Amino acid sequence: MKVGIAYALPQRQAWYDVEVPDGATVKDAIERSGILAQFPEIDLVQQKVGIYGKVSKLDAVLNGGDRVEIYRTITCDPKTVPRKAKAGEAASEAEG
Amino acid sequence: MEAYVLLFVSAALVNNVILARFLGLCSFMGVTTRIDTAVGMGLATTFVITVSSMADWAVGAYLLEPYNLWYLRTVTFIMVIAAAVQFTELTVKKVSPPLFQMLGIYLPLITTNCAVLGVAILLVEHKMNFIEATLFGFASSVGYSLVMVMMAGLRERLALADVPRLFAGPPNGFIVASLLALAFMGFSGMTA
Amino acid sequence: MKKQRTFSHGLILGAFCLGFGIVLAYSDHITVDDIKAAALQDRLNSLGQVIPASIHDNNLVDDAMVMNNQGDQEITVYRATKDGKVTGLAYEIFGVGYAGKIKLMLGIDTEGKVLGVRVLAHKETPGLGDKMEVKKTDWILKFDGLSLGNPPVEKWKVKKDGGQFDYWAGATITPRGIVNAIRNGLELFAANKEKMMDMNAPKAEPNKGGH
Amino acid sequence: MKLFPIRGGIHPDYRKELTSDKAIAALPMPATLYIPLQQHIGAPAEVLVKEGDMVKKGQMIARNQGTVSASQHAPTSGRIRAVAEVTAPHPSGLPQSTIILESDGKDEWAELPEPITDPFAADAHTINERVSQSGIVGMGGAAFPSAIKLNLGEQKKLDILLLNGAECEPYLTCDDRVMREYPDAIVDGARIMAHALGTPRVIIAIEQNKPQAIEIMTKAASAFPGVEVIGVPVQYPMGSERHLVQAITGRETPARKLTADLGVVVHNVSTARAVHDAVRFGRPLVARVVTVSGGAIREPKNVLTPIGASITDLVGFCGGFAVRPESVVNGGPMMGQPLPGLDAPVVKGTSGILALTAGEINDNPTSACIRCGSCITVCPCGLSPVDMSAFIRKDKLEVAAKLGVMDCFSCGSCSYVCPSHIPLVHYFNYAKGVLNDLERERQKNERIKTLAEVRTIRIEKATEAKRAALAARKPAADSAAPGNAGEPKATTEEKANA
Amino acid sequence: MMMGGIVDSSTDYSAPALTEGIAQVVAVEGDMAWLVPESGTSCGGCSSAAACGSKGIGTVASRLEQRRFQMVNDAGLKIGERVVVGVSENAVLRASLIAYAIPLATLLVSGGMAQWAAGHDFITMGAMLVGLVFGLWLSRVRAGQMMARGELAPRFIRRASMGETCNLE
Amino acid sequence: MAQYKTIVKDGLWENNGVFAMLLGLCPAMAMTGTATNALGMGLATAAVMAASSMLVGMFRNQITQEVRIPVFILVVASMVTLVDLFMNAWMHELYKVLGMFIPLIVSNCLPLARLEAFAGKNSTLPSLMDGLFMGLGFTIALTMIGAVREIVGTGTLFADASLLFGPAFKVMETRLLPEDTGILMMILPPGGFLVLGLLVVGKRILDVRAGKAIQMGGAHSAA
Amino acid sequence: MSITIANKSAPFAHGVSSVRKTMFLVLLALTPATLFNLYLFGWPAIMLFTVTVAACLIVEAGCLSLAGKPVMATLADCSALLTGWLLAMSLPPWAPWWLGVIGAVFAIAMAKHSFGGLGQNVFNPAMVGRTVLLISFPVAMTTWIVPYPLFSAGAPGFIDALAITFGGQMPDAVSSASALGHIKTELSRHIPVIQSMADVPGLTDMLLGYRAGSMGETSAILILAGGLFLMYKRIISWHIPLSVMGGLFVMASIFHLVDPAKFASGTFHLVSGATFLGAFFIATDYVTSPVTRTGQLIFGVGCGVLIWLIRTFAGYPEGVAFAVLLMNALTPIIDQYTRPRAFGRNRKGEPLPLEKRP
Amino acid sequence: MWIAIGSLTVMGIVLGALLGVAAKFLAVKENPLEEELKELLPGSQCGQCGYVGCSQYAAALAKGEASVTLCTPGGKATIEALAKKLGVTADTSEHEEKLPEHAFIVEDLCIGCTRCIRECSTDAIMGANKLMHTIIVDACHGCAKCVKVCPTDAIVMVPVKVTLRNWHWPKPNIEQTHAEHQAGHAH
Repeated sequence: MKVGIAYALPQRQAWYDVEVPDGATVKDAIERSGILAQFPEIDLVQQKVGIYGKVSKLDAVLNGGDRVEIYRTITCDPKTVPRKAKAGEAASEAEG
Repeated sequence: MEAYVLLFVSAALVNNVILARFLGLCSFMGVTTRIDTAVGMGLATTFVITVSSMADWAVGAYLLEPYNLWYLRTVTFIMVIAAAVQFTELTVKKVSPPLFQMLGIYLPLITTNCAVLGVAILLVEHKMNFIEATLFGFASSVGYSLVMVMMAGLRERLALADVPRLFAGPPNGFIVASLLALAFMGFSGMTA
Repeated sequence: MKKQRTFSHGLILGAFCLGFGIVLAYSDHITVDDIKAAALQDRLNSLGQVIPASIHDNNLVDDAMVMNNQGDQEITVYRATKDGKVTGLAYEIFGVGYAGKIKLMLGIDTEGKVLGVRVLAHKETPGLGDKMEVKKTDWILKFDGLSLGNPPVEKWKVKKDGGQFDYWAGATITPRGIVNAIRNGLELFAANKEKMMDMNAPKAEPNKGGH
Repeated sequence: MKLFPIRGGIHPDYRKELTSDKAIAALPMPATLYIPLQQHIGAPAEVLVKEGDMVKKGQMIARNQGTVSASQHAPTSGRIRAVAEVTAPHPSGLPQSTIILESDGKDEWAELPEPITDPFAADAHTINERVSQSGIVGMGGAAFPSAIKLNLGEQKKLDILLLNGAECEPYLTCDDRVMREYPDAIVDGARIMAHALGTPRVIIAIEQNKPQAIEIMTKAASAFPGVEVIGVPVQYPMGSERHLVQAITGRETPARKLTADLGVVVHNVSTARAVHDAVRFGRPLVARVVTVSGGAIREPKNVLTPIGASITDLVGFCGGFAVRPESVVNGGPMMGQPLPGLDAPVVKGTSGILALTAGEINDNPTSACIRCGSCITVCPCGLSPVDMSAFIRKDKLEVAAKLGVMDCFSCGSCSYVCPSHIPLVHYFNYAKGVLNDLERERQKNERIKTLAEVRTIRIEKATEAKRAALAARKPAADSAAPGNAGEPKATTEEKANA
Repeated sequence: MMMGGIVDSSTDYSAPALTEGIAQVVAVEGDMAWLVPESGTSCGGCSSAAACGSKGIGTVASRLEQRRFQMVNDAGLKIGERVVVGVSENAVLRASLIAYAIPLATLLVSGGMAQWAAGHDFITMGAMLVGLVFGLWLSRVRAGQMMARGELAPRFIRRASMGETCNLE
Repeated sequence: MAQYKTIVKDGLWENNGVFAMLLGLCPAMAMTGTATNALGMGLATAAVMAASSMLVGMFRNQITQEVRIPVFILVVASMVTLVDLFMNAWMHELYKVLGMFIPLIVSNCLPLARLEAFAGKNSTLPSLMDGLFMGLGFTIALTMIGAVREIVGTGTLFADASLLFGPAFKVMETRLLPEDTGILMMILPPGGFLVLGLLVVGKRILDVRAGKAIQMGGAHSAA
Repeated sequence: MSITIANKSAPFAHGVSSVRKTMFLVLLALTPATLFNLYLFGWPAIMLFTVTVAACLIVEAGCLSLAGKPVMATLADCSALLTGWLLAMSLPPWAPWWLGVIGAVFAIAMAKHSFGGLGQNVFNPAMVGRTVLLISFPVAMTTWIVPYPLFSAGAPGFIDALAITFGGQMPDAVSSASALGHIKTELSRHIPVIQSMADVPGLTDMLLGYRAGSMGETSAILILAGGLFLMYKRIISWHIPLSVMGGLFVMASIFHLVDPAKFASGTFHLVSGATFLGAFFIATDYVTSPVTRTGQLIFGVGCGVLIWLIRTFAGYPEGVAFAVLLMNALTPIIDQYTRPRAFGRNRKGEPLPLEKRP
Repeated sequence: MWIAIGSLTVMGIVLGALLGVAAKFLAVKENPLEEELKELLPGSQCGQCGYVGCSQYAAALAKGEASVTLCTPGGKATIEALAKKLGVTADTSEHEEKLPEHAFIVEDLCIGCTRCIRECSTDAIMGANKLMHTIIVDACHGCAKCVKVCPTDAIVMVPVKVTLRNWHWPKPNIEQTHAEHQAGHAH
């Protein structure tokens, strides 16, 4: 089955398709993709991984078509970040 | 034989439907932006004119003349033409739907092409016999197609020219037509 | 349902045709006499230019006959009579011009003398080859009174060809064609004088020609 | 040997005498070298060094990455100052990733791979590997990684290795000089390549305006029966791969096919020499001969230049500018690229640096096309530049594409002859760029559409699954509130975030 | 150095013929499928429709009617499926030659021959009618032949993938 | 009332059938060798247009979509026949000149286009007005073309007007240039195209002066 | 060191050709024939020539300034000069001045600038000018005179010339028919060509130019020399001239063989009228003739055949101008269907098949 | 007279019937216009046109209720295609071809709220709750919907960068060359 592997830096992103056997785990897919060689800085112990925006474990079993994502942590403190003006917020709230 | 050659040359070149008789100018100005479109229109018109001039002749000879109904010629001819176009439309469709799909759009334009009616009226005015009428219809439409294709070629070229803004579009088309008519003046006197 | 629609199209169109058919037929009915009269008047006008009114008392169109000319074309010969005697003839003659046939009406008296010639139709270039129209120049009037013997046959040519007739600048073909046509017309008369003057010959239908 | 005519072409003013009789001079090692990561067609190389590293001459400092790529080596020994963005030798003047190397003045060789003592006994793979390791690219100007072309023998049955010594561009004499000074190295390199490719014949084609080169090369080749030297007519662009093949074999390479499909592989003579060096001595490609010429150069000559030397250094070595040049060109005057400045480095594909005066360029203002048809007569590709440029001018690029603008290889013959001085090639380059953009955009749009559909399907499936789960749960707990159960979990998360 | 602008181009712009287009199956009748093309017409000739007073004829709906075409349904297409079809470039020219020139030629030739042989108007007319019918038959045959070769009518190339869009120009 | 004002303005100049919409070109070329012929032809067309527009406006609810075009053609053809008959009967001299072209009013695009665009959608009176003023605008255009061609070509203006319309029109006949000095080409086919082209340019210049955008192409803007 | 911004793509070399140089060489090639003719027809011809060329230049300048283009720079390309020159050479030498001026207006304003100026026109401007004049002023345009060389007895002096050119006082006695016109007129009186040929100048006179005709018609040999000079200079190729003359000669010869009484011989057609001028200087006009060699051959043969057709059957005795205009109208189509085959592709544009290698 | 009326009427009926037959022959079962229009739209359902998605916009277009110029991601090409399909003339002058853009996340402002991820119709944003979000440029088509929903203004639109890979020669400007040269002569 085919799954996607993605890692992204602001200036450079990688999103590969890899063929993995049924029942493969997130870790299997990451290793098979060779993405670690491209981005030596990836540290799977520290960095969280997930599938389509949902954090998951490294040994989670994959389904066909999944995109395995390797995340980075946020750099700011969410409490101090200035928010959009109220009106904008309301609008986006309504849309969401 | 020579008479037929002369009739042909006269109808196709010397008294060209478009350039000398000023018939079919709408399609001449409208459908000549691309060569293949002009060819398509030309061939369709050739077919319709030839067929309808035969039919018109027959209507004239067997209906209008015996019953002295010449005053109805305009009405009857235009209806015969409409029928001829409709006939062509259906036949082409029957013969090959893909052909129809490709050429269908030209046919409705032909009904209101004054070249078709003009040729019919002309062959009545000249009191032609059946053979002459057929040949005249055919030759006229060949002349029509020829000029359509020439014009299309010229306009394809001129689409790339830096025509002054005031002249761009129709005025330029008219000037080209004028020069084309000028060139065709060279044929004048060929049948005398 | 489809069939019905098909049928209704026919009916609508048919109804319009019927309506217009009636209107047109009626219009024809009310105009037909005037059109005939106009056509007749037209003919008389052109005949009047080549046959002076003074020499006849008949209706020229009534006493017409049909015969063939040298080129085997059917022409109508109009005859002027005074007191039952033929005083003049008029018929169409054809010349070859620069841009095609030139149709003229020739009027002659019983001796074969030209009473008048007028151009009926031509395709010559306006401003150049149309100087034979009486509106433009009086060139065509110079034929009045001439006949086959006057000038002699060999002088029935344009000056350029050694004849006696003027031609106008830039065009020789047109006058040459007209001179030839008139000469031929006179020769036709010379050859068929009896037949043309025979009032007992079958008469042409007065309103034939022109729809 | 019978030669075959090629279509069109021109006879420009060659001006090769400026440099052809001067021996190759070596450029003193500059203090700083700029080695771009991409000096070739394909993917850029991957950096192996970092700031402060000490490297030796010939040491690999960037590795080829992917199939079409080439590695880079240190042209001299020294210290890596930085890996930074530096102006590329490219008309855009855009920067690219470049390794900056400060020479330590010792020019010490690194430990090189073992020479292959008997290359003719070695298998093709070994030779290709060596060529690939040595970072050799086509040195005629196109800079296509040579190892890939040497691999063609595996896929196709090849008859001829054609060594291109035509050097049809005016001014350029670097290949001429290399042939005259290193004939044996070239012949040897060619034989090694032929061996790797499995071609029985080697033909070295040289334009007849280089009689000495022909003579010397003939002599060098005479010892080897499979190697022939052929003088080809002086006709620009004889050096174009496809045309040279046609002139030699009479066969026309079909569009979108390679000369290799006809059994002919073409390499440049200087490439052959580089292969010789790599195979016999293990030396990677770290320097090349560059013709520095043009009316604005005080002392035109051929210079052996380390890769990465800045053009300023090179021009300085040749006495600087005698007059202010109208244009400085990287490559020949016909197909070279204008340089935005002199800071850019010499790269592996730099065959010449020309500083041309206005008189040499003879550029006049453009006037209207008079449809003389000269461009059609001279076009070696049988195209109609007159029509193509007219369509491009009116932004009808698709028609120009139909007429074959993508088949144009920008040889410049049409622009050269155009009496109205219409920048025809510029039009075609523009059109090719836009058409490529469109192609890219089309590919991207298709991808995006698929992505959107994939996402829709995924979300539908998820909703479906949720509904199914709910339905399964419902009988079990039929007192659950029906309305709220289906609400996505994300909403709660979001609320938590806010 | 030619570094920029290398695109893995799958399009051979200069190659003639088959312009691809996408069509949708709107009906299946026996072994024939009816399709409606999704892109604009190739002729662009309707610009004069307004000029000639037949404006109504050129409206969107009616033009769509006319652009419906039929294709042998070898691929087992179903209603609603989208397929990629190819149309030969100079098809209009060829098509009009077949549809009009052939019947016209046979009509004139047979008429001419009859006139020369018999010299009677009625016989000539009859011969022309026969010639016309023969020509129509002939053009039907020709059209069939060319259609089979895909030179004339759009022919089925493949089913369109989900993301495939029509090539607009 | 404003509606009628627009109709009049559009018909006579703004949206002129010949200069702006480029319709009805055949008679605009063929019958404009002299201003007199042009005037005659224009008036005949105007009559046909007014009558047929009125009729279609009257019967627009009875005409179904499918038979629209044939009925329109039929209406125009009938009106043309009427004009043909009446002119033949009562204006015979004019008929002799225009005769061949009267039937061609049928396939003149202008009447049909107006039926299609206006009369088919409006009631009797506005339709009549539209037909009439479009027709008069057409007459004006034709007369202008004819006048230019006649003046430049032969040096006269409204020659033979008295012959065609009656002796009262003798006053219109003028000679502006001496005999035989015109540029003959103007009254020949090439002149027709040329003059029409130049007049369209002229209208554009006036439009530009009036601060309007150039109307690039009437019905076929692609050109 | 700052150098010019790279705003222009390669090549950075250019041949010596330029539009001005091309036009200049054509003018140079025309000069001998022109000088000879000016001598042959004396002062009136010189005046008409000057007026026509000047009118062309003035109209060009006017059109350029109306179009907002640089006037002097464009005038310097000599194209208007060449048009005027060719137009003057196609007029009867003693024609009145206004003929030249009207011709110039139509040639430059109508045929050239309404399309956007140099290179954009589709019809040959000089021939448009001539044709407009011919159909508008048939009398003036077909009034030929026998040569009155400058300073010879009976030749008009400067003052007489003023009267002829500007006063419209054409002496009556001197007019004469051109050879083609003469044969045409005679034929229409059913006088066989062989007989009427007796009245036209002999072959040598025709070649040398001592005969009535327009400036460009006479002196075939000098025109020929000019044409050969252009070929030598590679301004024109042999394709158009040879095919024009070939088409004309072959048609004329075939029909002459069939019926010598009705059809003049091929040689006569070649040396009479404006055949040489048309073949070498008019049909070869870059802008309005096809760009490919094959196209040029088709164009040339078409011109040749049409010249013969028009001379033989149509109303006008000389058909070069009409033939050229008619073929001009076909040029775009010829161009489209004679594009060269692209390298590595067949005529349709498909990539060539890969041949089986031995 | 009766013949006249009769023959005309018969002709009318026959022609009308013919037309009816033709109309029957050519009848279409459905109007596929909406589908066709939908295919011309980018299909990213971004909603910038003011309709819920591409299908709704297509439906509005087919009914003639919407202007063809509303689709921002589609750019000029889409507008022209729609205009061509519908036989209308679109004024594209106001819709100047924008340089292609993509979204970019300013990392110092991203709080990992995942709102943008849910908004993105092409999965071009990668990230998870309270983890860094990043735009995958290759998958972003610049609809800017994410910009609207970001609570912290962390997402901005930036033009697609010109690099050596996608740079190409600009269109030659002949007029300019000409003028420059003249200026050159003046010196």
